Amino acid sequence: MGYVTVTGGKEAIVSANRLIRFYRLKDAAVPLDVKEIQSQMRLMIDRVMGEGGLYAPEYAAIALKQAEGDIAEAAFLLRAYRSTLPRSHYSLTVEPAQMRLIRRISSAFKDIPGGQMLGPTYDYTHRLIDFALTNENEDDIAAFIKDFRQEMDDAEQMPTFSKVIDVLRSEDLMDGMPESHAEATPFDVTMESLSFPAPRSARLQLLARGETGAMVALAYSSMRGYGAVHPTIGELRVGFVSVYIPYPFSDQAEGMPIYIGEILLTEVEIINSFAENKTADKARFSMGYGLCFGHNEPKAIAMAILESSLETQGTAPVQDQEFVLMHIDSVEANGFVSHLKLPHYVTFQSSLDRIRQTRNQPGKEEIDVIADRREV
Amino acid sequence: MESLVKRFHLALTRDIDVCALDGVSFEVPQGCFLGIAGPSGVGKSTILKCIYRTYLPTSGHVWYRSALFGEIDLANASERQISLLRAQEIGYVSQFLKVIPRVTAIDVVAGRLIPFDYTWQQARQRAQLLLEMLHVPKDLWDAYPATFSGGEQQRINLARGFITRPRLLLLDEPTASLDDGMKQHVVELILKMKQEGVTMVGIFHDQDTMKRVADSVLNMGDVIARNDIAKRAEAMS
Amino acid sequence: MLSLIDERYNFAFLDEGSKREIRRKTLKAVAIPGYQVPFASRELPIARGWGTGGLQLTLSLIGPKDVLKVIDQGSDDSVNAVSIRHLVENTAGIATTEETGEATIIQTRHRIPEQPLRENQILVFQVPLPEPLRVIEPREEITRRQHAEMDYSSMWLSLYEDIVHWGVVTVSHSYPCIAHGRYLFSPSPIPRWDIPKLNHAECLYLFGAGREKRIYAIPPYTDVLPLSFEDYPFEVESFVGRACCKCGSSDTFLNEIFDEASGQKIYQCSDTAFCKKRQREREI
Amino acid sequence: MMETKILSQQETDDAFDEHDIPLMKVKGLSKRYGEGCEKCTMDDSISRCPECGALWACRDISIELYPKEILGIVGESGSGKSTLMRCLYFEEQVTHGAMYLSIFRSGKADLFKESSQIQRYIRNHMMGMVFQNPWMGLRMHISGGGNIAEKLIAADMYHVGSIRCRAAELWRRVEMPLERMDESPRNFSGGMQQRVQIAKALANHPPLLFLDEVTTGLDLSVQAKVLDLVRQLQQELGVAMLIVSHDLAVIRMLADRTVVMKHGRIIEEGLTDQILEDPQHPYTQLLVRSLL
Repeated sequence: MGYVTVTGGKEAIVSANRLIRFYRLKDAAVPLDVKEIQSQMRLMIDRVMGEGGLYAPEYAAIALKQAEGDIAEAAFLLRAYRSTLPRSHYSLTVEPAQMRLIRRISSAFKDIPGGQMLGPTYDYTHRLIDFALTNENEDDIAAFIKDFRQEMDDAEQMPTFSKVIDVLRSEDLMDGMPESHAEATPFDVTMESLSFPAPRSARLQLLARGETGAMVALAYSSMRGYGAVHPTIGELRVGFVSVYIPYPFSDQAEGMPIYIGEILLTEVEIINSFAENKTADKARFSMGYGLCFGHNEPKAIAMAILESSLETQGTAPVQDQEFVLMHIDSVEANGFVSHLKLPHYVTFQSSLDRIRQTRNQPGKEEIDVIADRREV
Repeated sequence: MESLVKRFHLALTRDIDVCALDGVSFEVPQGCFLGIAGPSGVGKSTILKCIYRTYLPTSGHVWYRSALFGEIDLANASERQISLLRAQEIGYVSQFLKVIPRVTAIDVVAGRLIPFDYTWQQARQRAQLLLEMLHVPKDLWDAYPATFSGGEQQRINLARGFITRPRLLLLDEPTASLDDGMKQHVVELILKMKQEGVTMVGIFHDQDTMKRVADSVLNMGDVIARNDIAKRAEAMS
Repeated sequence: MLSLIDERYNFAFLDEGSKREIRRKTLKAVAIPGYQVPFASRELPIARGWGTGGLQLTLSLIGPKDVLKVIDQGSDDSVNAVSIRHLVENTAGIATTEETGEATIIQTRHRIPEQPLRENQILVFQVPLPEPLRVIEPREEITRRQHAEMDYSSMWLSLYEDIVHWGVVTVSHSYPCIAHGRYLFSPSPIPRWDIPKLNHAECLYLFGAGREKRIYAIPPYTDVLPLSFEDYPFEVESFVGRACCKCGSSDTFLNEIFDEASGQKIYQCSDTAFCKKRQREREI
Repeated sequence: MMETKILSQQETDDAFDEHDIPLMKVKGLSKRYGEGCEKCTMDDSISRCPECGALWACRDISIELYPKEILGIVGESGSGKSTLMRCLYFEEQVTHGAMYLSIFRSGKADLFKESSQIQRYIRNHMMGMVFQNPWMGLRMHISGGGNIAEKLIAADMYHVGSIRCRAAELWRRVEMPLERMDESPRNFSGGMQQRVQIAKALANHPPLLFLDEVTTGLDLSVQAKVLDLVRQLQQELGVAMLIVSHDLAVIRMLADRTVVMKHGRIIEEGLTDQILEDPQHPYTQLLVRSLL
């Protein structure tokens, strides 16, 4: 009598909650410091914020601690928290061209204005487990950080550079944004219900909140042949941008916008083969755009690929808006897949009734006989 | 028929104008047979095709007193009108049988009755009578006419033309491939239809047949000569 | 479980703006029976796919005086029902009940209570897949057009193919129905047993799909007809010769349970509140 | 035959209209792909506007189809004939023009202006269509019989036994082996797929049938059989048909009247034997020449 015994109401749930806590802490020497999670699990925090759709590094750290490191669960906690917050303001459009960069590369050119800037990346590390990390101690850390800061002070810190794409634009080699994309007011997927075909602003928002792994898998499928996009990265930049809101106390734009802080973003601009761009009057490259919270390069690249893929026509899965946009959301996908754990015994009882009924039914030959008789 | 002109303008390799008929006029009273005579190439068949509208007349009129529409100019009637007239009151029997492939002889004939709301069974019964009358051997009825001899095909063609009892029947050398006995037989059928009031315009290659059936004869040689004289006179004045 | 009766959270969790939007969409849904009204579904502290659509309707509709009943598979004691009831209690502090007759709002998953509902009651369904045509056509753009044109022949055809192949319609639950002679809708995964209760009911039925972001409704006294061919009438589940082992009812939807002790199949009401009431009435 | 009391052309037209009303009337139908511009329709010899690049698949097409009549539309690929047919079947939205059916609201309603729900009703109850590509006209994942059933259901038949009877009757009529009725059309040969399409198209007794290149791509012997079937059905059922083909041989065998299209326009129309024996337009002459 499976579920019936488990139910027992509140007690079962209370004890499940206590068990989670027990399993989280049973072997803990010291509780995890939320600040340490925030500072040392940087990329995980960034994923959680991106998929949770809320830029709140500290809350992301708490969520990760609470979820025992499950990124989907942590992103879900942020989302649920997010929906209790009123939407007070829309910020002004951030300006990634003014980004204080920590990393910036282009694979389209050997040299770019301002130069390639590798920044913090695992791209060229050898993936060898560093067993020394087992014994990393506070003195080592302090010494390393002190030295590094000294070097950094000598070098110019966090520069801003103009966009690589702008070089191509000045030669009229890039396609502009189609007229139909110039929406006066962007769609807000968190406040309005979406219908298809979705406007571009909605598509970009859904991609920006999408689940990294799902998006990478879909983008990969496009590059392998189930789609049309295999781009060159015009520019990938990671850095801080300032966020402003309009002066809130007057309808007239008399007040200066108000600075409310700085967020870390990853931005990718990809250049697609001009042959795919059949609508232009002359050959031009078209661009794909990816932008997400934090430092998350695979997601930003995948977003740019998917975004441009959705601009093309064809039968590949990644050319189908509904297929891509309806299935990349971490909270929705995880929720629905896990709902299968809920009891389904009533519907299953109903299915049992049908299968038994089917066994008792005449086959179609008999139906034909009946039909033939009717004909006569 | 009033001053009928038929010119073919061909524009395939270079533009060519071919004047097949140049101002032909005649009248046929109801229930009469007009024969058209003349050497080959003078446009005898062209006249029939212009009446039947397989050819589009270039100018002139073909006045016809129809049962469906009253007096109507066949040269300018709509295609729909011509379609209906062909189905119901104007028949055309040519030298050659042009039928749809893979249709049996009896159905080629019977098919003409379908627009008259006959069932296929009724239509085939009528067709049988006619095929018998024209001495088409019974074993050919269910065969495909494409395999028939010239004479057999011609009889199928005649049966097709006669079965609907048209008001106007156009005959283009309908006896060309028939032996004398059969020819006699066909002539009798034509005379019988004439008696029943069918108006006919026809071309026969042999004078005897023509004499037996035609009430009057339009000699194309004379027409052309007359037109030439008229033109010359016009040019002189 | 966290206690959410907390200054940081609004009454019934959702902010008033969101509730107003959901209520507006609900009114539209009531005005067009069976038509799926899109709404901007909010994230909730329970997972998408676990009843967030129904919960958003419930949270938007309840006031301090409402009495809530939550069931899952017909049972008040099912874990998910308990979890949802708890969340509403914690965020709204309203009274809850297991008595069908006492509730003003009942949120349900997979069942309609056996006891007929009255005019002043609302039944809120949790809907996983609101689009009845989705099983045949995956694209929303197309299914919306099919609804607009009332083009339901593909659904009929799938039932026809079922009959030709199996001799019966094999759709067990979520049986497609037509509301008010116009819109095809999914009654949510309720068994066919409950379908007749949708037709000309006294109460209001509301359907919420959180993940799919749709609300639809069957207002009181609305025609609801399951799709069925003239010569293959709609059939509910058969429990001929069976009765509940607890209350003895033979006119309710029964769960089939394998009794380990006796090695026998036994049957039990899926509507636990109704079963208890019967037991009391029959003084078992 | 000259008489004084002849009717004027106008009067004969009127008298004629009273008795013989077209089943379908299409007036000034144009279909443009692209934005279009002022200079768009100027040049007859091209269908793509050199100014704005818009494609005029059909331009100012007017046709009439009478009950029980077969009208052929002939032209090379790209002449707009298939687009025209898709427009008439409401599969494409027209840019300009009107369409009337005598059996719908007494022929007074422009069908292109009706809602898509009404258009679907008309398509389901009054029209049938046989596509060049069976994948367009058939659902390959359901049985052949199911395909016919779909059309019957769409025309409001909700009795499984009757549906199966009618489907079997049609199946036999198009000379398909009955034991293969529950098979997917995917397994069938091209000729058989066209037979199933024809059965499906005729299922709801439509007075109007559209046939789009029904024999293209089939073997010659199979083509002949499919054409025979179409002709027989037309004679038996008296369905009015619009037949699109690039092949004059098909048109010659089936059509009473023929329309010749080029660059989206009608360049010539006439009785089929007249089109074949006395073509007026140089392009038609070329077509006919290549047939011989």
